[in-house]
Amino acid sequence: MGQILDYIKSYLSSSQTPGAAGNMFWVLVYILLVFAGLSVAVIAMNWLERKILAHMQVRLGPMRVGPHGLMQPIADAIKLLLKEDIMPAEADGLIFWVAPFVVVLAAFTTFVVVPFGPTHAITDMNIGILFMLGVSSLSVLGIVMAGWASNSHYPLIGALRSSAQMVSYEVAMGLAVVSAILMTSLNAEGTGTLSMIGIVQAQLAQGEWFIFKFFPLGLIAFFIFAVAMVAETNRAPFDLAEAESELTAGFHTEYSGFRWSLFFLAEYSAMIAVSSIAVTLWLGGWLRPFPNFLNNSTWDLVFSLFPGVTFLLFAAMCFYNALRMPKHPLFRVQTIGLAGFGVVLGLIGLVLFIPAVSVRIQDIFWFSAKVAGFMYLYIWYRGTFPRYRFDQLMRMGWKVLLPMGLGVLILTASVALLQQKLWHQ
Amino acid sequence: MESMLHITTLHYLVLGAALFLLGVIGVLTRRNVVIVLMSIELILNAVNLNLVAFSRMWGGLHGQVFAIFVITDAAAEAAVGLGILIAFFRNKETVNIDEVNLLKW
Amino acid sequence: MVAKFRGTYGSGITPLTYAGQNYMAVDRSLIPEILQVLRNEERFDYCVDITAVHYPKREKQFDVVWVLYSFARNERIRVTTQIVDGESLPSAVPIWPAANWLEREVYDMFGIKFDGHPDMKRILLPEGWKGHPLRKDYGILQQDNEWVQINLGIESGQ
Amino acid sequence: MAPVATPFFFYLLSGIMLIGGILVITRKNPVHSALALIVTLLAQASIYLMLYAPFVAGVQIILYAGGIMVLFLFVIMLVSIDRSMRERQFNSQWIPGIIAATALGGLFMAVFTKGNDIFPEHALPMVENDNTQQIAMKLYGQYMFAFEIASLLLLVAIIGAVVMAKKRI
Amino acid sequence: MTDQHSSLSNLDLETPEKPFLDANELVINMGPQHPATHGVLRVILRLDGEKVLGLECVIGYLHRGVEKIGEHRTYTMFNPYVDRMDYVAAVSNGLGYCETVEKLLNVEAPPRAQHVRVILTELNRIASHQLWLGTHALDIGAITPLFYTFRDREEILKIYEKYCGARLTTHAFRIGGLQYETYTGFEKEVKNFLDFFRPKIDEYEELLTTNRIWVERTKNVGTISAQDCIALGVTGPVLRASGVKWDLRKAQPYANYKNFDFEIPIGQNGDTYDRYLVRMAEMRQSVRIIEQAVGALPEGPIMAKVPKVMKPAAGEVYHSIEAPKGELGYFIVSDGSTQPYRVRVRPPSFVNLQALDVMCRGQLVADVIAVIGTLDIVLGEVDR
Repeated sequence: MGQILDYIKSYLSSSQTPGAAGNMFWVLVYILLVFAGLSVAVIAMNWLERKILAHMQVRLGPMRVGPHGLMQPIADAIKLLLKEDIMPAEADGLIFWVAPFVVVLAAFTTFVVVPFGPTHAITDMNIGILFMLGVSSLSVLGIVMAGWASNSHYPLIGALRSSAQMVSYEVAMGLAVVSAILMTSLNAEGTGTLSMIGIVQAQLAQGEWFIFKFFPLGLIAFFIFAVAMVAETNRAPFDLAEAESELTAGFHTEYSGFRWSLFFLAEYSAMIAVSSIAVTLWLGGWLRPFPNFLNNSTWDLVFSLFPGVTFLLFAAMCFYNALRMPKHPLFRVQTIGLAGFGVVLGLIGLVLFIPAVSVRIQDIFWFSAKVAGFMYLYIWYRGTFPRYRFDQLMRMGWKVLLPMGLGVLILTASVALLQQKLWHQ
Repeated sequence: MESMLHITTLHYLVLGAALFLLGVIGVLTRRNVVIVLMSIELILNAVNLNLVAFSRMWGGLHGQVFAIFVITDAAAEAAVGLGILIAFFRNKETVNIDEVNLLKW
Repeated sequence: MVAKFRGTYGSGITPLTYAGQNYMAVDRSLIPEILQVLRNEERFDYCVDITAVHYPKREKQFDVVWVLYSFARNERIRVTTQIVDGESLPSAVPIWPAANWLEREVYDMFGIKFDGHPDMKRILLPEGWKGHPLRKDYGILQQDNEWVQINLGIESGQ
Repeated sequence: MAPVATPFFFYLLSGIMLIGGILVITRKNPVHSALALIVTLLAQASIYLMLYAPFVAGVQIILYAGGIMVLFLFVIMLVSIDRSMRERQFNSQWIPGIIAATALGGLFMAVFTKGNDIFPEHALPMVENDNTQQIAMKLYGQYMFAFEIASLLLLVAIIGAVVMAKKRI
Repeated sequence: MTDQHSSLSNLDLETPEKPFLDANELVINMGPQHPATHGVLRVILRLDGEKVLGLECVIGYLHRGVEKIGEHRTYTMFNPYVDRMDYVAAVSNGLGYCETVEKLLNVEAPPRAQHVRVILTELNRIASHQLWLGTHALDIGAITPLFYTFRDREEILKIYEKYCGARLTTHAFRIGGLQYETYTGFEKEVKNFLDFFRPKIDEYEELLTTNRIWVERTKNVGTISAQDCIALGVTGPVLRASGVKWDLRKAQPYANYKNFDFEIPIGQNGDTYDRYLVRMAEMRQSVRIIEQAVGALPEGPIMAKVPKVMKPAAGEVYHSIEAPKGELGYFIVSDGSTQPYRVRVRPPSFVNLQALDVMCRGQLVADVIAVIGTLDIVLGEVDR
């Protein structure tokens, strides 16, 4: 017993990720934590997307289930789980059955290497970013399987479209990623890294986020990635695969109930995953703003207050809205519920003020905040942009983003070489 | 039993040989061009496995570099092979390898 | 203009006026030529509408009406002709492509055939429907019950 | 990362690979074959990880499973497979084929049983941590010329594939 | 208007014979249950890959025999039926019908009625264009404009509801004028609406006009030349977007449109983008007309002297108005009885839909959806 406890405790003093330290217990804990956090994030994202989009479109969005529709995603989840799972008679049973799991697995597995903090990752792989791109590209297979197994025209066309789109944009995405990786090699040894944690540490060491590196080269690479990642996840304005005016729902037209919800889960996890890549590569990952510039203890204290303050703000919003609730007896439950939610958020905020907690949590907070910014962008795109046509999409991928990516790569390499030359002189 | 539990290079080589054989059988017996092409991929993978196993054995990286070249080659082969397949299918409306018996169609 | 036509074609053309609107009744035999002339020489380049009226008591049961408009003259003209049941008319599609669906609708609703139409079939009613509903002898509650029963699998569509 | 239970994973993965390989060459439906091949390739990627070749494993996943196999699936869906699925599955020379393959298998067995001793028992130590960097050094140093030729080959393949598959140029 | 009848342009109406079996040509059925066909339109597409070689529309799923019903109702009784044809522009339908019967009876609505008619019809044009804009943008993938336009269309419907109790199929006009006097505050509410609405048009335009994706999706899509438009009888904004400055409100003024000052917006290329711009400009012009009409609303009776039992003298009349979708014509034959002997409706959507084939040839499948949207058809009117 004591041995096991020692085994568990031994990791706490380590400065590595549990995977790298080889501590299986903590690997398990981290996997559970990441997946639980991911599920919560998807649920929150579901609610936020509907709410934000609704407010962009001058409507209210979900309002009935719980105060301000807060329970709506849970109600939806229950509905989806209880729904009949229909399989078309002519479908290819096994593949139809497996496809959603492939997509979900591909989307979830990428999180193995996502660095929420210098030690907050399940593991740190030498080929981190390569692994992430590779595994996320596997979801194409699930999509093609789903479209083909449905044995129906619209899913098949949707699947072909989305896989062609994903494969095409992967190229531009890869080029943008490579130009960011090139920047990691700008150190004394001259060797870069593919490890996700290593990339962020390189940004810390070089004192700037890669988005500002070699301005505007880093920015252009980031822009290419930001466009390609929307296309990768099949979201508006690149949601041709799910263009409801043309193809009803694309590759998951024939799916229902639980299996459909898996596609939904995978889509949102994939969005979070690619946003994590973007944050890691260009926006300094878990680093707080100005880690080198404002680095005395006062600023450390100020920035460590951010997580708690954010949650207190959320709590204040809840209380304010609870006060604004109609004073009718019918609304009493809703008002109490909203206030209760506010209390929970406030308590979380207060807990986050404890120094021991905030030190451990603030990396995760900054990372999540940056990812949340991308999530908002996703919703914003959806509210603003019409849909591209397929040939325009392909033209954009191959004739605009790819040459741009190549150009940025070559320029970055030249500038880096020049700098290296100067360095050694 | 001891040798079974201790994984040596030979284990990998046997696995590679088995894969290679499967690929050869597929190439020689199947009628569908697509499956023949996939069998060729199996063969290439068997070779890759050997290369990486040897690389591990000698502690160098030459084998791995070679495996990367083989993968590149496989990509080129797949692209051209499937291109030919599409052209063939468009003209003959079949993917049957027995009918690929004319140099000109 | 109508006077000029009268000079050329004689008694085949009768100019008429009702409620300030001019139209002309044209003999069936003159129709192909008149339409052609109206399009090419009088520049009635826009075929607004083609329709028909059924007079079951008359010997020549149908009035077919072409409503034409000239952009150049900002003028409308109506050409009507009388035909007997079963008689066909030359199609106006080569003259005005717009006549395509309009003639199909006339065929659908009245059973008047147009010769030379590229695709003379029913347009609003389904293929295989019996009867032409806008004829006066087709009752308002009448329908092709047989078709409904075969194709929709219900007793009646009403 | 220290390898855990190597024999177990080796046998598991090689079992998956062999079953996948058998499915590839026996399935009637090319889509099933392709999916079996993908499983095989992914298992092989894991074996690469066991052999301390993470970069090759990553390339295997991203290129083979994510790229080449998607291409295969695409083509299978473009050409209609209904007819070929109803037809005979083995070609006219399958008996000589099987015999040749068996002979090759015999040869392999002979070589491995005879040459068992030339392979050293224990693998040499190898550092995993900078595998990618080392491969990069090799690829852009010693094998620079081969690398350039490979890229030329890819270019030729792209043009060839486009010329072949395009209806009218 | 240059000389258009020297040649019929390059319209080939016959489907060309297929030279030989091409493995890549496929026939796809779209509709009648399809989210982008705006009702129950069924389109059979002949495709080469994603390129449209030709298409055929199958219509009639919503056929209710309005013309037959008209022969069995009195002139007054038939009035509400016409609202059910183009249900998003019910007021325009009513106006056309009432004016035609008034022509038959040889009466004219009093000036105040005319003014109110113009106000309501132009409001209806705005509402119709708003609905078009929302659904068209939705087809192309922009969701947000739909909600914006519906929010603003609501204000128009509120005015209708207050005026005649109905929101959609209003039956606002009677033969000879109006049944209801305007409610108190009508003018003020209409004026308020105009002030509210003017910035809203800018809001729609901000979302779409310079939106790159929107421009790419609509520019050079579904192009149709003026010549083809005229040959195919296409009217309304589609014709105007092709560069023909023709609007029945100006060409043959009805109601009292000749008293109002407005312009006919036209486009140059006849593509989907131009049609979008033309309709946006038309909304602005409608605002202008309403402004003038509300500002100079004359006092006086709202109903002309029409007999309780209408028995127009035997004869036939064709009258058409500029509905939001194009020329809406009524051809009514009277035999001197209380019921019309024959009512023929010349529906703009029906004739415009004919042009779909010409507009879609050589485009991609995704463009077919954009073109169906830009034609602005209402199946209730196509099928009647």
